Amino acid sequence: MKAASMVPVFLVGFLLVFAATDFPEWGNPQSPASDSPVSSHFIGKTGVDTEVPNMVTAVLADYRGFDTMFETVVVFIAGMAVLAILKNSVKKGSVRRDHEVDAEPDLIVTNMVRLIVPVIQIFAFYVLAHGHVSPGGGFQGGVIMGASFILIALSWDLETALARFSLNRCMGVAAAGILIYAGIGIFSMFLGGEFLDYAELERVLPVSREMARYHAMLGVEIGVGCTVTAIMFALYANLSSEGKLEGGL
Amino acid sequence: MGLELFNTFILLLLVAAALVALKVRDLITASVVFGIYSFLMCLLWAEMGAVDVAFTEAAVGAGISTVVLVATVFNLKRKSSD
Amino acid sequence: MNGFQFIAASAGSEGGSLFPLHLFGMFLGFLGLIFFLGTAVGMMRFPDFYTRMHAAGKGDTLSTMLMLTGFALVTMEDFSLGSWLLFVKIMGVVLFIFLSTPTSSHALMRAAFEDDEMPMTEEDLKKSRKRGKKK
Amino acid sequence: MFEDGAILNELFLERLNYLIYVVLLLIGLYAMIAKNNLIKKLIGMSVFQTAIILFYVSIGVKEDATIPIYLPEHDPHGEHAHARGGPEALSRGQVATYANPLPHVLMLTAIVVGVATLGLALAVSLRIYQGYGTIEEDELLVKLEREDARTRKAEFPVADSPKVESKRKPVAKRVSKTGKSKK
Repeated sequence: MKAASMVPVFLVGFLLVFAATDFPEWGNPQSPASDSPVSSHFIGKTGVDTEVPNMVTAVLADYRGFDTMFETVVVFIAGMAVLAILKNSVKKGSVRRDHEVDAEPDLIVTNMVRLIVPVIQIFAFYVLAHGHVSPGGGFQGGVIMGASFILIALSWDLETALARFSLNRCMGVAAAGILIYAGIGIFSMFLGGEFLDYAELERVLPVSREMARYHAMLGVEIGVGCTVTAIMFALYANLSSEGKLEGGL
Repeated sequence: MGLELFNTFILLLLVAAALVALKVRDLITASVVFGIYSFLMCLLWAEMGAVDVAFTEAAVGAGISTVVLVATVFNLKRKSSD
Repeated sequence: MNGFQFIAASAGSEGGSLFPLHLFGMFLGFLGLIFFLGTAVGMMRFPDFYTRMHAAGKGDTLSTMLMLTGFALVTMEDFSLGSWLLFVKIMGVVLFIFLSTPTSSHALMRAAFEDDEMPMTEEDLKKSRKRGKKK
Repeated sequence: MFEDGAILNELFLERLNYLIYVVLLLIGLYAMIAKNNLIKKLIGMSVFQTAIILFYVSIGVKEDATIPIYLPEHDPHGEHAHARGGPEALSRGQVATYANPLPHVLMLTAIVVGVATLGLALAVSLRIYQGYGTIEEDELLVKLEREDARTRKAEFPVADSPKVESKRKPVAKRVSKTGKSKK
């Protein structure tokens, strides 16, 4: 098995190394990827079109908004599938772990978490809202927000975290995130534009066309953040307890 | 030379981390070494100028995926046969 | 730009009054590296889990804090609003590390204690030394 | 092309980064094919994935270019833009001073989707462990074959026609064979 697997590995390796001589040089500004009119347009016109200083956010949420919407849907479907696979797969109360430590939640750890979790959540909102002017955005902010709930589940136990953010609410928030994203797209369709054509939102927002795109991007990022937060926490909650939703790690 | 020394050093560390993550028998060790791999990758991307990607990798690859892997391995057998 | 060029450039920079600040920042970074070396040596040389964790927890916290503070001082180009903002942000990271790293090492220690990991006593050390001599 | 050693020079000096990406990718591919443990296979899958993402990000690098966030002089809301009366498009020379944002965007979503698929795969392997009590591939295959034989036995009981019995025999043989070959 191991010897036989070397054959495709070396075949693929030989082909890739053979192709590597045709790749552009490291950091060449004239390389096909960097010299293409598409990326030149993104770099040159983002400031004029959307007034967003961070080009990555602008391309992510506006120019390629359709793509990002369905990536979010993929994350949502993955969370749903994990739920469907692990729900009721084992009986509650049956423990089959190799080593189980029945310990009280530690005093120092829980107090420190009590101190740190609000800061982490505020930082998550900061990352989400400042995605326009600095690195960040919906995906990163959502992941940090989900990590704060995972931290609660790690330091107390899963019930404490689920009392704050139950699984039903989790899936509700995840679905609401996608609804926010698609809703902004459909709303701009009703206003006369195309799907996810944020510039049409100027008719309901008291700003210019460019600033309408700027603010619609924030709404879209909030939707992405909601979905990612909920799905990351649902993944952890289901995988750490085999779908039983009880007990610590 | 097309590539800077710093990048080459981190790339070699990456290869070492990937090999160690796949070589060790203890699956929790493998998960933690995979977290190290993700952090090295994040450092490399930050150095390349892809700050958004580096941020995402630091939050997702080194944070969530390590936690999820450890949480799963806790419910499985910890030892691996190879 | 490698380190020597960076030192030369910052030594020759126009803000002559800022040079001591840069130098102090680099000194702090260097001190942090020395503590990191101590951590690494301790991790390799100490005999049991608790002493190794002691070296790792203490050295890691102090050296990371020192290096970040040094970095904050080096990035103070002029005393404008932007550089003060950066300074405050890095100091926030230092505060976070000051709180979180000792907590995490405490949690590790406690987990080891509850898992009945025994600390190494003097007799164990003597035994291991004898074994080492026999070899 | 192959004679004068120029290709080796080019590969090992100018395109060393591509060579290392290929090595990382092959490590992941080998782990996915040859490793026995399902979690090891998944770690290999993630290594494979990150190698491809690394390749994508590195083709967006430009020499002497800054990160893809506008500098203060090009910032649409900065003082310079207000002085000019609004933001204006960058010239061709200015475009070359920013890294290419397109690969970053494509790969940013790929990372998040990657962790979602990793979680799904972990859930599937957890379910496999609940069902069969192992996540080693060879043991799993033996157990699967045994179960196959058992269901066939249940569907075609022994007291049936001799034709069915002859059909069942090679199955039993195969099971014992795989059991032996694994030892």
